[in-house]
Amino acid sequence: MPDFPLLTLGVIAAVTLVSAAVAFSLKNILHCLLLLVVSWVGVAAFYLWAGAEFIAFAQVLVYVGAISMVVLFAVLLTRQHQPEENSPTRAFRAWGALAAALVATALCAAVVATPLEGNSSADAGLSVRQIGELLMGPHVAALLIIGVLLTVALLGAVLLAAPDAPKENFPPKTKP
Amino acid sequence: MNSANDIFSQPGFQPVHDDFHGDLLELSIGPHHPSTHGVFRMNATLDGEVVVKLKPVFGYLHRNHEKLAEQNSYLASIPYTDRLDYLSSLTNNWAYVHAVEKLAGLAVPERAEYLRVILGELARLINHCCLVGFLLNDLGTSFTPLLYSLRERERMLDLIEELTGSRMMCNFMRFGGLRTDVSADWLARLEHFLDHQFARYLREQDALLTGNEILLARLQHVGILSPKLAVQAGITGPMLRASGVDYDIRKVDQYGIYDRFDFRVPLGDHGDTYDRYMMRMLEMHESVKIIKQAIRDLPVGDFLDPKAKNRGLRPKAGSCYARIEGPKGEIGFHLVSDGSANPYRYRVRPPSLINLTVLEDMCLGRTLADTIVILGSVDIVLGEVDR
Amino acid sequence: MKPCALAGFASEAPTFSSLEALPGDLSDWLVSFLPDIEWLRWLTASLLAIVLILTVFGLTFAMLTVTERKLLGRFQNRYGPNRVRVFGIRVFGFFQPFADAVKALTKEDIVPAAADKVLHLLAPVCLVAFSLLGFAVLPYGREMTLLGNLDAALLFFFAATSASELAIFMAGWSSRNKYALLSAMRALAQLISYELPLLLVAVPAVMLAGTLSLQGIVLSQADWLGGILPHWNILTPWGFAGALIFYIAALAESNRCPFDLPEGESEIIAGFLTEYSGFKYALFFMGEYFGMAALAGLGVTLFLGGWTAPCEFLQFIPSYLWFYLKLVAVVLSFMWMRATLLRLRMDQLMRLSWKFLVPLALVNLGNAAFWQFSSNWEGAWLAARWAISLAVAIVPFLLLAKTLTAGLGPRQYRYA
Amino acid sequence: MTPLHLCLIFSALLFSLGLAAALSRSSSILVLLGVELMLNAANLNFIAFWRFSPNPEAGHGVLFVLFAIAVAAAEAAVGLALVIAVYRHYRSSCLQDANQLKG
Repeated sequence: MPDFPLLTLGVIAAVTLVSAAVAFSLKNILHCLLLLVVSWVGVAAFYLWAGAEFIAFAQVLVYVGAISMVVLFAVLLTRQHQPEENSPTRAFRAWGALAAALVATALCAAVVATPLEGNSSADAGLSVRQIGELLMGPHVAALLIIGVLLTVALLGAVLLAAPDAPKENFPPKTKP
Repeated sequence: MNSANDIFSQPGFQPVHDDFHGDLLELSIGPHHPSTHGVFRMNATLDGEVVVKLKPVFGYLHRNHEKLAEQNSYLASIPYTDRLDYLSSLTNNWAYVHAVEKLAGLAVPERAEYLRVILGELARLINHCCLVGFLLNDLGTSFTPLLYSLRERERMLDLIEELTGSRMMCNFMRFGGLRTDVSADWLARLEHFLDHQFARYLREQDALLTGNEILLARLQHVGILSPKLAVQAGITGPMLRASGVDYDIRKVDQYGIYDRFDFRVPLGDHGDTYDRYMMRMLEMHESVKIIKQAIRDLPVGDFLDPKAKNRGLRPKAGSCYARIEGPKGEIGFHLVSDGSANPYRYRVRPPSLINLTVLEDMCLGRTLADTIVILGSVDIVLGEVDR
Repeated sequence: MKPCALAGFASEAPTFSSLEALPGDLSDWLVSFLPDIEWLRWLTASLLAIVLILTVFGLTFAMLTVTERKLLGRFQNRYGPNRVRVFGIRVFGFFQPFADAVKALTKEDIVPAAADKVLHLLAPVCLVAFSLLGFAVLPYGREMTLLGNLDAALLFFFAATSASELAIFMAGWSSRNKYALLSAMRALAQLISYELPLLLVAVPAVMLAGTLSLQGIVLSQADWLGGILPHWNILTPWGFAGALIFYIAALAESNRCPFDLPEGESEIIAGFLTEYSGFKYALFFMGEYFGMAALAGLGVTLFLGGWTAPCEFLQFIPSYLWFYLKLVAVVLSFMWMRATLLRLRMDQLMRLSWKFLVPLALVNLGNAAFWQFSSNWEGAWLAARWAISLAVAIVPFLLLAKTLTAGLGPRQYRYA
Repeated sequence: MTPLHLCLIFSALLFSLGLAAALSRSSSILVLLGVELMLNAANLNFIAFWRFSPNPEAGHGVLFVLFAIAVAAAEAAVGLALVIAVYRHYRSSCLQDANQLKG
């Protein structure tokens, strides 16, 4: 009888990796993004598999519900169709892919070479209440810092994306 | 760069570049858009959703009206005038017969004048009902106020159908009077309708919609038309009065017997869409008053001057321009006669077309949604714009 | 995840009427015919539950479409659809949805030549799928949830439904139509704006129940004062304010009037639906109704006491019926809104969310915290508790409403 | 190989994919998405280690991922704001075009 949890992991990993790989080889940036959403959902499925429900839903909420929307806005607000003169060459892309492949090999080799004792028997699971208590207890400082960070990031983003100067005499009036 | 967001590489999607605004989107609104009130098109250039350029395009409904009239006898043109502003054919008839009567020097019997006032104001009620309903529909009310307005319009159309035989293309006015007489029963029913059903409609409309916050937010300070521009562009009718210019041809010319009635002309202070909406609402109240006075004072007599010659009318050579206050503004006819049975030159001054010319000035800097509402508040009928 | 379905609950609620346990009993009975393999029985029971929910809500969807049309008709002083008859029987036109389905299925499916065909096809499917996901965690009745008593059910719900606007964006973008593109932009902006108040306003309910589990939130409201006055959240000041905010945000989230900007038919034709026809269009319709029903169900759970009966002596009516009744009532009120209100403009929509609903939701959070803090106040203090809480709910509302409608108001007109 | 090994290889591959995107694509948005994917891969590691750790009740991995997701959201917001600001300046979202420190 096949090992169900490992089979599930394999399926999740395959979906995540394939969608990410295809995403980054597509031309159309919208398709890239939508495939990446699939990949993000795959990561969330992994979290579920690992028993971290809360994190899985937070991942979907933040990545699918928020980040993808922001990216879509960025895509719509910038024109993606550009003249070709500055586009990177094939060699540039090949070098990038090669470097990534090297990193992948090194990482995988390191992982395989390391003896790891996984405590796979434990029925891991952290209830939401436990997470809440941890957040409000030992990790409250980090929580506050994250709160400040998010606020600052929001303000920074607004300032950065705002037009340089208020457009004067807008809207332009035609002479009556 | 290879990652082409290729929606913009489609021919129609090439954004217009403009140093001031950056990338703009050209959008053709109409002629089959649900809210252009007919086959009317606007070429809008949008920055996001804000209109930076708007070009009205008309002519899709051009029917050669003026040239046709020059090939016809004077009488034969009356049915064609029905098709100008097909929501209020009675005032079109009136304006045309008014012009011909002026050209040929015909007299109109007292009773006919009163009946013309009643029918003209009824046409105004029908028109304003429609306008208010369609304007609110443009605001996205999923038809509710429109259907309430149309219910009242249906009742008025029933009355008109009974009298003239046709609901919209009435063909009822004649040189020197009307085609038929009006029965006392009909008048009583009209009065009953005004006193009960229509009064209730106006009350409901005021209570339910006029103070609605969303309505206020959508209409107030939107599409402002300055009095100066309004006068310069030749705007007439409720749209001009919404900008605060006191100009009502019923008061200025006092054509017909309008000097005998007690009515007021509402004026707006802001010239925005809300004022234009309210002008129509308030004018409906005044029209009801006029109709009631006319019914009360209606004299007995001829409905058509027996001496008036409708068929084969040959006015003396000359020209004239006559106008009346239509529901949409000044509707005028310029007629030139060379003494023959056909007008030598026949020209309509349509209020819709001229009111439409300031559309871009009102829409610039507003969003697409506002543009639709502003167009709705101008009150156009394409039959009249294109002729 | 704990496998959990309708099966086996019959024995857990022995004190209630047999009607209450009927779905569980039925499921147990059906499953008992299967061989005694645990996962097979679990799978079958789960599938049965899913089929039951889909059938009930599928039929509800069908009936809601015709109900909406008939209700709109009545609101607008006309009859609405009343022509369809099957075998000569005409139940006030309530066979209309079946005729609609036949029509939608047989209609030509038009795909624009320039469209992104894959996304154009995927968009309606995604929408329906995402909006159905929300049903997995709603507590339909006592001990009745598809995914069991999920610990982070509320989070799951928001995670699942937040994706639905992505589907609308896909539809708008893939149609290669400028109106659809505008509508996609609007949909995105609207979602980002209204997700926040919706989430914020759900937090107090979570805070007072002390759990993210929707079943837990319902249970925290399952009590009566003197047997008649339920402990529903809506009957507290913060709960009432929260329910109002939730209602507005839910209208916006499900693209219903007065927030139906992405499909504002008088401005941008039909928005993202412009290039859709036939069955895909029907799927969008279905997705919209499912989303609406799911949000209404969440609102019922958070504020209207979920499946609990309004009075103690009314408990003989099964809990799932109560849930269903409340849900339908909320959905019908959505329809009423549609017949009544005008559509907002995009900037006004944003302003309403960021300058009105979000601050109010934050204040409401504080209000709920106060309510929890003062839960043991007695006598005169109890009156003070109500007074303070009401003031905290009402005063910011009035102040913000004033700034929101500044410069607007009925006018006096002069006459020449 | 234990399941933990598999999880780590999964995350290593995901990380490399993100890296490949960040290195070889020129659209700034895609580069940003690549970085996001790398962050996700790191989160994956945390969860994997948490899952197979001797005492998952401590929940450090979960909390770390929670914070990382929040930081990722902040990163995305600021990053995309930067993309838009750069686009405004250079009329291009291609990284090779934005090659001056001074506009």
